[in-house]
Amino acid sequence: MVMHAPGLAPILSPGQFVNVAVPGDPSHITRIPLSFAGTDPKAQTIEIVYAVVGEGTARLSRMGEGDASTVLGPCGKGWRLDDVSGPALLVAGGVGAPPVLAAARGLLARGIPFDVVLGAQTAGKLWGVGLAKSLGAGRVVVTTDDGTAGIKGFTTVAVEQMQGERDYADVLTCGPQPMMAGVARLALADGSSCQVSMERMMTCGFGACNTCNVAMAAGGYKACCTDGPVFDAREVAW
Amino acid sequence: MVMHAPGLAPILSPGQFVNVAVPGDPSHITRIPLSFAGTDPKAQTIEIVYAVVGEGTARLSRMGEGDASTVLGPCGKGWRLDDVSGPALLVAGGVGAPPVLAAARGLLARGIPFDVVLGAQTAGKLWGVGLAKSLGAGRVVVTTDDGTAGIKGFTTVAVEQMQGERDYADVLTCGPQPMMAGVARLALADGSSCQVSMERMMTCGFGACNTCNVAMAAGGYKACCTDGPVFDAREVAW
Amino acid sequence: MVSEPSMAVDLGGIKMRNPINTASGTFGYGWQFEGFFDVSCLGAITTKGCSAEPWDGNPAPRMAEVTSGIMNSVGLQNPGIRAFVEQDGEYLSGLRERGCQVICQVAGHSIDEYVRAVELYGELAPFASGLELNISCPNVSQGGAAMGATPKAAAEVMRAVRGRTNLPVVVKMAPHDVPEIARALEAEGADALSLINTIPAMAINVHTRRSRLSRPTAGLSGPAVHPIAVRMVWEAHRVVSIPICGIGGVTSGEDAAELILAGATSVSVGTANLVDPTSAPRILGELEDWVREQGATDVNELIGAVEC
Amino acid sequence: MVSEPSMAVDLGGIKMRNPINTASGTFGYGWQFEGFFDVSCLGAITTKGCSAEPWDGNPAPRMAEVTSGIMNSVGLQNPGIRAFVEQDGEYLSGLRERGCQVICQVAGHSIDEYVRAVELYGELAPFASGLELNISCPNVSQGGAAMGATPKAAAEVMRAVRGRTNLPVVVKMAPHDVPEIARALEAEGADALSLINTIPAMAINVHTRRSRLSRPTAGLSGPAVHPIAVRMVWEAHRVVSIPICGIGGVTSGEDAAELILAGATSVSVGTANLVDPTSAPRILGELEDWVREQGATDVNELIGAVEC
Ligand SMILES: Cc1cc2nc3c(=O)[nH]c(=O)nc-3n(C[C@H](O)[C@H](O)[C@H](O)COP(=O)(O)OP(=O)(O)OC[C@H]3O[C@@H](n4cnc5c(N)ncnc54)[C@H](O)[C@@H]3O)c2cc1C
Ligand SMILES: Cc1cc2nc3c(=O)[nH]c(=O)nc-3n(C[C@H](O)[C@H](O)[C@H](O)COP(=O)(O)OP(=O)(O)OC[C@H]3O[C@@H](n4cnc5c(N)ncnc54)[C@H](O)[C@@H]3O)c2cc1C
Ligand SMILES: Cc1cc2nc3c(=O)[nH]c(=O)nc-3n(C[C@H](O)[C@H](O)[C@H](O)COP(=O)(O)O)c2cc1C
Ligand SMILES: Cc1cc2nc3c(=O)[nH]c(=O)nc-3n(C[C@H](O)[C@H](O)[C@H](O)COP(=O)(O)O)c2cc1C
Ligand code: FES
Ligand code: FES
Repeated sequence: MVMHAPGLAPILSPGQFVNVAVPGDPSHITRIPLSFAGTDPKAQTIEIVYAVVGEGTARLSRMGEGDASTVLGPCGKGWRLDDVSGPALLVAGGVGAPPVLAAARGLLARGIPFDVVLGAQTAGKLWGVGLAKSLGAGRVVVTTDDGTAGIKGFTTVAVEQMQGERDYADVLTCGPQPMMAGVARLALADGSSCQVSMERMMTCGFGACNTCNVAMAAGGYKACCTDGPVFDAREVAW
Repeated sequence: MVMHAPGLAPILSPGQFVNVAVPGDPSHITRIPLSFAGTDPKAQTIEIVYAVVGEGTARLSRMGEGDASTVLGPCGKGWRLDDVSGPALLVAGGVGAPPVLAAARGLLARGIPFDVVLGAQTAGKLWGVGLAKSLGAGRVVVTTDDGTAGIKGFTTVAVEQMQGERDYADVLTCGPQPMMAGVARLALADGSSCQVSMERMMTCGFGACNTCNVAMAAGGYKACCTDGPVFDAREVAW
Repeated sequence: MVSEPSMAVDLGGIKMRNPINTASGTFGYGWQFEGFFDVSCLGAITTKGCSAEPWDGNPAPRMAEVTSGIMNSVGLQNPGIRAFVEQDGEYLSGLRERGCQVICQVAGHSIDEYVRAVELYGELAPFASGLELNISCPNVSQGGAAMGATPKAAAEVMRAVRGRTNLPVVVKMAPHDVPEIARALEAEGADALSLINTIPAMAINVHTRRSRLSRPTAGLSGPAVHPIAVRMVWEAHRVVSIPICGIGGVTSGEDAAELILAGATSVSVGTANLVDPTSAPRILGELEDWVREQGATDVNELIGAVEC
Repeated sequence: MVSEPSMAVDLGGIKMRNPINTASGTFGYGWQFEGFFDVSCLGAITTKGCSAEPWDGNPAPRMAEVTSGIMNSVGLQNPGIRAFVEQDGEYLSGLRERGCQVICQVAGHSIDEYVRAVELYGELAPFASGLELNISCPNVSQGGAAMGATPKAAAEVMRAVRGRTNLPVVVKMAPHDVPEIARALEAEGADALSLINTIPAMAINVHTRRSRLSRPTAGLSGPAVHPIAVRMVWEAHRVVSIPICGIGGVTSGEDAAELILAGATSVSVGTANLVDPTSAPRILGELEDWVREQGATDVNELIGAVEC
């Protein structure tokens, strides 16, 4: 989905997100937090890739060209790409792909080499393989839970293999929490830095409600929407 | 508004109504009861005339050609036209015009002579003058509260005048309750029979919930949706 | 292929072929829905509350729409049990023969009236599979509080009627103090509980500064109350061992499933019947699909099966 | 031309330039909204509940969406009053100078904790125009019942803090037993009441059979609760003479007007802030339009002005 969002597109940085009101059903009052895969500051557009998982995303999928809504953003703190020295390993599961590929764009701009792992349940749900290649990824490795494309198994299988073949200074990952926990464990064990982009149920998206809490390793919680969504993997209580 | 309702159009009789679900806002769950001005059994369509008074009718007004919904009907008991000997006086206020003109159609078919009074707040809200004439009304008299068309004042002013000029065996009326109360008083004083089509907040429209009660002169209540909407004016506790 | 799951449940002695029931006051006396679907496919229907003598109910308007719900103040208008049985007895006897249970609701203003009504049903209504004691209508009393507003008052009504009938007695509860009142009713021999009745609420026309209904307050029902109903069924289920009929804002099989997981043995469809008269059979179908999806062979496995 | 109506109200000694306040927990500590509008246009803001010591709150997930509302189980996560004042004191002092009142919410698990919190605010928070005592959070206690669940318990908390502060004390009430608890609080010297807090509710994921939140029950808020809130404000207004801050599902000026007609002196915007951060000033504008439309010269003429 491409969204025209004047003013917003130029200031979004990779890993940030937007909070989108989807019209059509006033009995659903909350917005939908969505990452973006890329922005086009000239056309003032934002490219969003999403999976239909419930009522809100289903409504989103029924929106057509020209339909308007409101969007809050930029939300959150994105990838800390200035801390990435490379080579970097980017690992995405499912709808974690858009923010991971937004990071790839940023690394490309900085001239930092990177490889990409893209995982999905099944081949039909894969997204971004071509884009990852075109953004200059050294390798693009695919995994599917059911083996319909690439390696059969979770992304962690691919990560372990690739760690054997190349030394990654940094790992950036976004996907289901159990996957990220696994990737983070492998990354930290390998001595890499690790940034994770967390997902939480969110109400406001701008730090006013405390409903998007991420448990910290040091105790207590931080807000996914303003302190994150990107955290240092060592901060998080997995 | 013209609604395509196969099966329903041929069996609706004048004074009955339909209960229409208006899509687009699931936070509004009830249907909207609407009378009809006429049906076209061949085209299987129903002609509805309505005023935008709240959220539901506003949504209805935004529906376009080809939009679909569900409708319950036929609801209620219509005019008892077989009890009308004529000449009849038909008195409509505001959106009471459609069912009154549906009655006119029925009288035309039966060859019973009738006159029509059409009242509205203001000229712009008048509806059905041409139709009433084309349905063979002897006289069509218009009243507006603000005098922008026809007689300035309520329909009762016109009714009193007309009663002086012609003997009406029957009066049929639909409109705001205070207006109908006035018309009924005049009709009964004049020795006419009087049928009134009542409006109530309705939930089901088919006799299951008891929310559409009309107080009876003899005590107790009847259901507007199944015992009515047309009642004998003498039955009703005004 | 999995075999069809068993859907039969036992609501305190009322043996239902499936868990779907209808909420009193939202299903007329049953026959109003025969034109829309075969009512006998339901596990039970609960008829509109009737009292020993006829009641007029409240003046119009009795309904106002609010966000994701409606408010009503019907006030238990009913023709009295005698007229009810005369008008609808034949239909209801037939319905019972067709395999659908008939639960007759008992209304009253005083203990005496409840007792008389229960006795009249016993005398005149052989088609009744059970009685539902409505001690929670928010729209009838003078002061605003229903007959069963406290554990003590609720227990008194139950105690008074218990000896007067051998039929299963379900008690319809108000949406407050659920654990305390549930315990009191179980102790007095209630066979089952049904909850929730509508939630007292208020809607004001801000232009005229008057209530949008003929009384200052009225009962809220519909999707808006569903999460509150689920909580209350869960609260009741934790403290009593008699079965519960879950009621409140059910418009889909998933809504019904939530109530069952929270502890309901049966589930009544209410306001949804009025908005779409084919709701109940649709919800039944969706509920069956869910039971199958859960891999259960019997819906009873799922009652109260929420993991907390 | 009519002159502008006066919108100023007095909430138990808290002099607000207009009736619009924000509901605790839905407005952060205020500055989060400065990017969206000039917060000082509001009559007051109420800050997130803080306790003497920091609290972690509940695990994730803390929010689930339900029909026309949300459920939350934040559990009063807060950094403690000391850290709160350090972080936000300067902003809030400035806000107060800009003419917007600052109501600081007091959280506690025990009477002792409430007393300590009230004293800490007195010591550290000169910017506070008043305190709001939250005795009704459904998400903190072990057993499920809040500190102020009965008239007796509510009165005890109020009595304990009354001597410890000269600031106006507003007490935030739970959505049950409103008349009894309201009377008890007035008797113990509460300067104002605010109601309602969220309504305990339950949402179950029927596929996993687990609560959709990290706790079995959580608090319902949003448009779904509005008609219940209006009723409760009306109930409270009939039995006490201290002012009331009406809260619950306010998303439009008409919603606010309903609460005022039912008896509220001020109105807090809650969940609506989270969904559309510019809700509060929009609602204020719509409310002013309504006051004008009603031909009132002072919004105070409309408080409790519903005709029943
Ligand atoms: C910072 C952030 C960025 C995101 N970026 C994307 C993206 O780029 N593309 C994309 O497809 N999705 C993304 N998501 C997830 C997306 O917000 C949810 O899928 C969406 O809100 C679901 O709404 P729904 O109404 O369709 O589903 P619902 O009916 O609300 O829920 C369906 C299921 O999804 C779960 N769910 C819903 N929302 C969330 C959430 N926020 N976190 C975790 N689980 C949830 C529910 O628990 C439920 O099991 C992101 C979430 C966050 C927090
Ligand atoms: C048998 C019957 C036939 C009708 N025929 C027509 C018709 O042919 N054309 C037409 O324009 N209207 C007709 N109406 C009225 C129409 O149903 C209402 O105007 C409509 O339901 C308003 O819905 P809403 O959501 O737009 O307004 P809401 O926002 O629900 O209400 C706006 C205002 O209208 C009042 N109102 C709403 N519904 C009713 C009702 N059923 N009875 C009385 N007052 C009501 C409300 O109290 C409120 O003041 C008929 C009503 C009945 C009962
Ligand atoms: C129009 C209407 C009439 C009702 N009449 C009764 C009644 O007579 N007796 C009763 O116990 N409950 C009555 N109720 C309450 C319902 O039985 C049910 O408890 C409540 O509406 C909640 O369920 P729902 O949200 O599915 O409607 C009535 C509800 C409505 C909407
Ligand atoms: C996310 C969230 C957090 C809340 N936190 C608090 C709180 O800390 N203290 C409190 O008294 N109420 C809290 N509430 C309740 C609100 O202040 C308000 O009473 C309730 O939400 C009803 O109003 P609404 O429907 O406008 O949201 C919270 C509500 C929400 C939605
Ligand atoms: S979503 Fe409101 S604080 Fe993060
Ligand atoms: S609207 Fe339900 S009985 Fe008339």
